[in-house]
Amino acid sequence: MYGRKAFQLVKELASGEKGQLTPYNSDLFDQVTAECSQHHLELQSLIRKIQEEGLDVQTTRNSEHYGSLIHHLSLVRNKRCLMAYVYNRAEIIRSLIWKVGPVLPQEIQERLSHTEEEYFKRHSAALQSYMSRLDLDLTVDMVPPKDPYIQVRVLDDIGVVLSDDKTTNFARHSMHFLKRTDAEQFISRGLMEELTD
Amino acid sequence: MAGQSDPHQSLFSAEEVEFIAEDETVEIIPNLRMDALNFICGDFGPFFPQIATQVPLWLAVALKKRGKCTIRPPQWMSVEKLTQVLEAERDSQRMFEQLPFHYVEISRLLFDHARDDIPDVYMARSLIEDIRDVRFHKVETNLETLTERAFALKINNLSAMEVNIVRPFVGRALQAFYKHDSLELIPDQERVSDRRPQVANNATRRHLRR
Amino acid sequence: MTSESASTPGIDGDYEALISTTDVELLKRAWRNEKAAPEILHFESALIQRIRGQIQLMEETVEEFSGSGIDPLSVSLYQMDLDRTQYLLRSYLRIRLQKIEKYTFHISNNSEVQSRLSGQEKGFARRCNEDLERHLEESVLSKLPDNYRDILKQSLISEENDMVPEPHLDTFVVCKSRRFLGPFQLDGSDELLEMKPDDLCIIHYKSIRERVQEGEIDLV
Amino acid sequence: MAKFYDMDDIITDEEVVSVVFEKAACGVGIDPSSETDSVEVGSKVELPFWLAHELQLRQAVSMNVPTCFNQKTRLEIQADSACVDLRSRCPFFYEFGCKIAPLVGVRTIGPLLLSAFKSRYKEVLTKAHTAAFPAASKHLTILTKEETNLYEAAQSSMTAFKRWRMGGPRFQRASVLGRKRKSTD
Repeated sequence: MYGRKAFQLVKELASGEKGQLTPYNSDLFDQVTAECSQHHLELQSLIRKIQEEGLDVQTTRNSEHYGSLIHHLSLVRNKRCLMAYVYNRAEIIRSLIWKVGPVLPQEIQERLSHTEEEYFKRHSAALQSYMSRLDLDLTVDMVPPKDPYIQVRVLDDIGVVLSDDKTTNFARHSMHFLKRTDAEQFISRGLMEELTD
Repeated sequence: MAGQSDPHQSLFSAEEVEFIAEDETVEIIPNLRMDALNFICGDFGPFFPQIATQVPLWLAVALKKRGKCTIRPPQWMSVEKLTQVLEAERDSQRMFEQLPFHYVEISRLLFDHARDDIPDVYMARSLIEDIRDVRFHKVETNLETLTERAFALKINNLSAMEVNIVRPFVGRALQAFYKHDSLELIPDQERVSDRRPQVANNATRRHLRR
Repeated sequence: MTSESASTPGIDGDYEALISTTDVELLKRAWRNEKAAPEILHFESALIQRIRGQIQLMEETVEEFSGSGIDPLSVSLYQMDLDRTQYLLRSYLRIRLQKIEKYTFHISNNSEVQSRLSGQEKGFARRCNEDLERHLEESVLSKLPDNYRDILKQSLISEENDMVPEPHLDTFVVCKSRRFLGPFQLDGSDELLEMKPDDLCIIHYKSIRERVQEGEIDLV
Repeated sequence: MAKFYDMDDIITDEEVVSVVFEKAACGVGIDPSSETDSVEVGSKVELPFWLAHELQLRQAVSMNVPTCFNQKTRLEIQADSACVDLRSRCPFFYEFGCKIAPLVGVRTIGPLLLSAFKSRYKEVLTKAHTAAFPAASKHLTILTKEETNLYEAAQSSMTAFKRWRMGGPRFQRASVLGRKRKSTD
């Protein structure tokens, strides 16, 4: 049936876990755009037929008209599915900036198309430029604050990091007392965990 | 992140509700001498040993954690008062407003950080739990009787945390009632067809709303 | 904002506001409204400017204190006050950004909504729109037949912009009235609602939209 | 169309309805019973709702009441609305019902949706807040998408509340990242 593949594309994305990105399905995507071109060809040939019969395309309601209408509607439907696929993925991609920061981990990057990677970069840049004009980092303080310092354990070798004016070596399994806002992004990227008493 | 709310759900996380409650004032008895604190959120102190003063809950907890004060639990947290409230809540189908809007958050913060300042802390704690359960059960029962399309629903006497727990569900449910109920108003076979689908769609939507 | 008041942080040109309602209190209200409203609200530009001034002053104070042997307890308490205000500010701006991201097409096609944004937000909205448009064009539209390449219209024969997602104003929200509100009509019905101060209510956002704007009702 | 990008709406529009063609159409492959590439007047064809709807607006087809809203199903649902498996009939039962009702002119669809929702939503609410997981999960399989959303909304706000009450870390690893490190927790 017309539009089936496009529907499957959307369905695939919708059945993924909420907020998670399924791998970009370029195969199916290309099949749908090919289908669009095919609809367009058939639509044009039906319209040509109407014209060849010397009829007015605007007012004629013959079987060619209804045939072309069906192709037109299928094209519109396919467009909606393709757009929704990319649009809803873009929404998830934007949310990544807030969740894991401007550098995507490999496991996520693998699921993006080339244009999606570009979009992610450009959007991160737009956000960065807004924040620097604002002179305020909005990617920290995601959770209401308690004490200014929290205790963390390092989960992965992070190495030496410069913060404020001192350097700290975050060796794996070491424990530190850090400024909440400094620790926050390490934790959301899975490099540290918060310890509570 | 645990305390971060979904930006598109119009919903506060429990941590955010707690954050709001932390601005409620409580009485503390400092055991130190400290100059007045001129905060962005207001001026507090000066502090003198053994002289009671009013501060926001977050400040009270911070001082308490550092061993610099005792907190005077609010009146409503006494076992006597809580017992009355529990009985009243059990006896009636209505919701009572004898507890403050932020009673869940305030009591939790005090139980966590100032247990040695609360007389009969175990009793008080279990009373609060019971009250919360009874009240929540009532909320549920009330929600179950929700059957009509409602344009507005008064929920006076619900506490902040209770509101927050039921909000996502009630919002959706009301929406569904509203939408399905509107369908009854659709006349039979009276639709005018239209050549342009977009316009027709709008006409349908207007109908549904009426 | 005067700098000589560094020794008395929190006290500045807006002292009178402190007596009744502090700016933090106002920010908290704006934050809650923004968080709960389905659409983007008017940017609280004067308030944000004042708050940022107070934050800056407090940052300077904390820095000065930590270097000058003032007791560490006070310093950390000042830091906590600062952190709480910073959080509110960041969260407020963040929610707005996320709404701008979500409704970028709606905003760029609606000058009334644009007028609710700050200058910097407008710039961000413009870039958001360009980036998303470009992304959709490269990924989808450029691969479609000519008559179907519009980003706002499904096809050439669409009469209006039929592809633009908008905020759902008929979302149910929880609100609290700040004063006595005589009977007012609810959107889409003949029913009237009356609210006493502190009345808590679940209601269609669009029914109280103007009242939130005017500060008669708070979203919670 | 405010819902242009709404994936649930797109999926709902894919529900199949049966139509009778009132105008002939040629050059299309939508009627599997036809040997040619055209559809004759009077042909009965199963179409996705998005196509059937638009064609009906232009009086090219007339739509039959879909199976999940026909007389027989309506009676079945009314008889036991709390326990009937709506998901297998139509995962977007309510949304589809709202779309179909004004088009097929069956007055009873509205009340049917309302009464089904009324009797089922109580169950959803109590299960979400109280039931132990295995017992609830069986109940879950008969829910429509919107009912599942309701269930999840109720459950997740309750879970979030309980997690807050227990205390613990306020910062956590982003959930978009894989779970591989969870095991070392």
